[in-house]
Amino acid sequence: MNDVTAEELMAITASRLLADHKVVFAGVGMPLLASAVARHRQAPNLTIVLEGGIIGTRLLPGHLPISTNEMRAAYGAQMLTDITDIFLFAQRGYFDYGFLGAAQVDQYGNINTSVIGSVEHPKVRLPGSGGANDIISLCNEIFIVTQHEPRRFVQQVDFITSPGYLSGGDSRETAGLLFGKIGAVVTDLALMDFEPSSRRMRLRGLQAGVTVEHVQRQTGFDLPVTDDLEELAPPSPDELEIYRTLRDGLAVSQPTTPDLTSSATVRPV
Amino acid sequence: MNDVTAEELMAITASRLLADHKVVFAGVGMPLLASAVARHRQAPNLTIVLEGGIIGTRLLPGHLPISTNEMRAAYGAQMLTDITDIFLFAQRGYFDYGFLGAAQVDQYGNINTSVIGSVEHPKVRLPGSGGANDIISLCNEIFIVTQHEPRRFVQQVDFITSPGYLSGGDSRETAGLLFGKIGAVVTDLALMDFEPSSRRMRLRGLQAGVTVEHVQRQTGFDLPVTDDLEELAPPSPDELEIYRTLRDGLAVSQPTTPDLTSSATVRPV
Amino acid sequence: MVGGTFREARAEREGTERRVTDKRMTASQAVSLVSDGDHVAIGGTLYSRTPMALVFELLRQRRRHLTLSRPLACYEVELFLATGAVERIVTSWVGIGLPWGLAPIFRHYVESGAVTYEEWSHLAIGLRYKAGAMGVPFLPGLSMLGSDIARTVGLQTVTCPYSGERLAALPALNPDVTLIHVHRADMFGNVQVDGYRHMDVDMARAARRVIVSAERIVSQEEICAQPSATMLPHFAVDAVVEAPHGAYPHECYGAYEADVDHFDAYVKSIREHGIEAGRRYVEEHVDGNPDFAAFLDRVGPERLTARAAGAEELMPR
Amino acid sequence: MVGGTFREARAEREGTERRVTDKRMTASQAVSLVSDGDHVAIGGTLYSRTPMALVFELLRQRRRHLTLSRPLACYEVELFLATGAVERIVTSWVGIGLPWGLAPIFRHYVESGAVTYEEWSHLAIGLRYKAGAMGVPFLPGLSMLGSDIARTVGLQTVTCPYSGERLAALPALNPDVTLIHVHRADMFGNVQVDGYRHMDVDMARAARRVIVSAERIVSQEEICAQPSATMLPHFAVDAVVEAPHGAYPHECYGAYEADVDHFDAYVKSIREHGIEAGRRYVEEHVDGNPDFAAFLDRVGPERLTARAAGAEELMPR
Repeated sequence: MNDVTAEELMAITASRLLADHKVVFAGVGMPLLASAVARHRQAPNLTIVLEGGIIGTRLLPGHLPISTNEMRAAYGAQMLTDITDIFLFAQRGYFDYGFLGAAQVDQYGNINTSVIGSVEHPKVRLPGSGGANDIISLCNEIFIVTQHEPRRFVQQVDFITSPGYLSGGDSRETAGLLFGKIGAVVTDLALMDFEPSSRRMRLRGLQAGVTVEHVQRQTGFDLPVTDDLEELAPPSPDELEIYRTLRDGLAVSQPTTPDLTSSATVRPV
Repeated sequence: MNDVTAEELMAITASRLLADHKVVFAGVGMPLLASAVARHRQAPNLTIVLEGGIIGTRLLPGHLPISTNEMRAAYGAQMLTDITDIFLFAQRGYFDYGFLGAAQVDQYGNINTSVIGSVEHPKVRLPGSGGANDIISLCNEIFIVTQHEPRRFVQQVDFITSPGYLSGGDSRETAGLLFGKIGAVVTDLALMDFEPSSRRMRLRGLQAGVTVEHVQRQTGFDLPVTDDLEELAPPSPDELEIYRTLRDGLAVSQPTTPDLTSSATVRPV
Repeated sequence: MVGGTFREARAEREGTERRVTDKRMTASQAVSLVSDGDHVAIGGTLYSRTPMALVFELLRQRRRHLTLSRPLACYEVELFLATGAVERIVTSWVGIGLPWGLAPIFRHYVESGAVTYEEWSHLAIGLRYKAGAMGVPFLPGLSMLGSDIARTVGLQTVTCPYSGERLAALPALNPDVTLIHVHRADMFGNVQVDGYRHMDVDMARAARRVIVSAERIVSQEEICAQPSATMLPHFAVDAVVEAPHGAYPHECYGAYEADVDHFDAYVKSIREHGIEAGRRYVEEHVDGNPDFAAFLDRVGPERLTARAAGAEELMPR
Repeated sequence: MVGGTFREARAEREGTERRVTDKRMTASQAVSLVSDGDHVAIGGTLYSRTPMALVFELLRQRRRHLTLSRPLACYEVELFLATGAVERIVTSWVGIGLPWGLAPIFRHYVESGAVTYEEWSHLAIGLRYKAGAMGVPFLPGLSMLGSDIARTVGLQTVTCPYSGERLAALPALNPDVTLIHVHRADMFGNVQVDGYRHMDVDMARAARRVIVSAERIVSQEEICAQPSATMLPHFAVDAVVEAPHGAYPHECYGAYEADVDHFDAYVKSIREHGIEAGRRYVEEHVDGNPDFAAFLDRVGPERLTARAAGAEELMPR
């Protein structure tokens, strides 16, 4: 397993969260790759939606898009519309999953992609929300995938670009965010979810060979451990082949005929 | 002129209100016919818009539409969209003219197409607003065309389906209708407009051979006469030919090349 | 005003399965998704792209206590009235068409108070569906204000927190079931239409359930060949019914014109025999045939072909 | 927040001539519609269908004190920053693209406080243009709430008068001039695009003036042959500029892919030489050519052809 990169580990672990026959609103990069892996494995009827106005993208192996607004992202789509329209589908409740990366995430699942330091006197001005604020506010269940580093997992983000559970408890609902829940955070070290009442992040699963202590050291806040802590299965050869073929462009058979494969959903949370 | 019908007289008189290079949001029936006549005469660059999602209809002579939502209404159009979208163009201020018929109109230009009697205990339940309420509320200038009968021209409509100047003065603006003005009312007897401060209807022009007294007898409220009362020119043979050809379907040359004809606008108000 | 809250509408939408599966079924199976008391939105407008195959099936199944909504309603509403299916009509206009005058069955039921006609402006109906489709409880607009239709329906206003302007607030309209007729659909429910879209998109996305009838069932590949023409994606559609000439006697853009002779005959009959003629129409044309295809057989291919030729003549070339 | 009231926007729109006339002109003539201090909205998104021929001309004409808005901004914003053209950026994201990391010129100007970055969510930008396009002062929405971006921009809320729910109120964004690039336009300004529409429709209909560049100028007959594909009607467009490859080095759906090598070279140069490299880019590629066609000549037909072939491979067939 030495040859599995952190990115492969994250994308493949995250891909297992996606059940068949669901609609996922995926950010570009790892979320999109993870969604594509799921579509080629346990979720052939997963519909991938991208904010560029794209519904049902299939992706051409070896020609992965760099953005959510380009022809490569639209390959094989069933419907092309505009950006605002996609977010309005989300606001209506059509999208089972919202799937995001994060530059900085805190114990309540709030994401910062705006600024390191203060917004008035920024140390680093980051690109900004893009669609992340809307995806996390509007989709039915949110998955976050990012590398596990102390500078990324902070007690409190410098700036809430995209609201998770805000300050925990019912503060998300109180703020007017009536819908959606933060389902899981996937990293190269672990799988986290949120305690149902305090809404604090907790450790749910460990990547193969990783210890609780190591995860805690890489996390900038105290991370409670659930009673049923599990070890996550390492990427299978099958998963790795799908991932690498998508990325590098050898032939992957497209799951064009839904409902013929009805493999049980692999869902570790 | 004995052979000119009341409908022909109204449509042709009304058609002269429309200047070249304007956009008219036309109701079906006489407003649409009048707009088509204008396009074939002084306003070859008039863009006719219909609520069925239709921009730039040309009409096929002899195949006039019965509704604003059918293929005949879409003939030759530059753009087909949806109904709500057309009204939103109006709400944004793109439509120079709104052009309507009326079952019942009062001294402030309010239109009733909902009910004779009270809405709780109707004597006759009429079809309702359709797009009339929106057209009169949202277009920049409104023209109304209808037959001149006492039962149609009433002091106060039983029910305000489509607001003109409401109770006069600034009551239209006060109600939140920030835009648009009622420009003229055209009938088989006369041309009316509205006094600028009281917003009451007044007599501006007479159809050929019609007296002020006759108009007043056919009007259910007192109709002041402007100082510069004019006699309206009877339909010209040219206008009648265009009208009848559109209706009955002999060849009318389509004004497909704009800006070649730049005949002066005939605009009696 | 009808309907639950927008929170309920959202919760229902979240809870709905979005299975990518073969959704083809008969009109009879599809229409069984409609329950007594439902709010049913009927796609198209007036006599354009009305889902008549589905409307006929709904008439056949004799649902009761329905609320019907549409942008502009045509004679189909009279058939629901005459058979006692409807309690409330939410639209901006009810008639048959300009040349046919007032709709007598409609007049009877509404004037007598037996059925409520909730009249909004045309744009108000559009914004109400759009609010429902956007997942918000209302949208602001600038019509309806100052009118008696605003007063009658209890229209509220809303103040812009930036400009202080007061605007009409159009409340979301979320139908229980929306019926639409389209040109093409694949078995999963990806649908495409040609020409104007009426209010079909918002009406469908506002709804709890969506039933689509289609002139043609096509492969998913045919849909994907023109993805910009797709009007609704599969996850917004619950049932797909194959129905060639499924809007007849109404028109279907580019495919066939409306059959105005059929309207003439209908109007002549109700002018002579009143409501009873509405019931007889349903008995003859709906109950008297096993399905919509059998109704079309009795209309006859000559008549259908002539309407198709009329449409062809009006298309851009 | 930028912009006048929605009443002003409406009054301007009413007062605008809607002449059906030949609106073809050079990019230079068209861009002279933009004044110092204007709010210019740039169509497309990130590196898709950006109106680069118009953007280059705007850079050449060295306007000052501009506000720029876009859904997602790419390196073109850095060029405006480096040449001192812009005071405020209104968007949801500024970068070059995922593989190229942060945008250093953008960082410099915003971190130093020289230029304001007004950050909204992606949907918020979309609803702001949509409110402007709909002629209302705001639209309600359900994102932005609870976030620090809401606090930073002074987002207000609005209460639904029916349900009592509190929603985000997104204020109308009415650009002074919107620039968009399309696949086809006729001389009157009827325009059509293929594929996704980004936010072009709302951005154009919200604006005071609209400048369109087009891959091809076509006859009105070609537009009317597919009226459902028309994205904007002539009366919403003020100027039409013929510009084949007019989005290069960005992509144009179905016509050509983006030239990522061009981005690579740009990023390498600014990583080495900072802001000065941004100015040099403008000197070399904009000022150094009489017009956009000359820039494309220097890019060379091989490179353009390769990008067209890449696009062809990705199209449905």
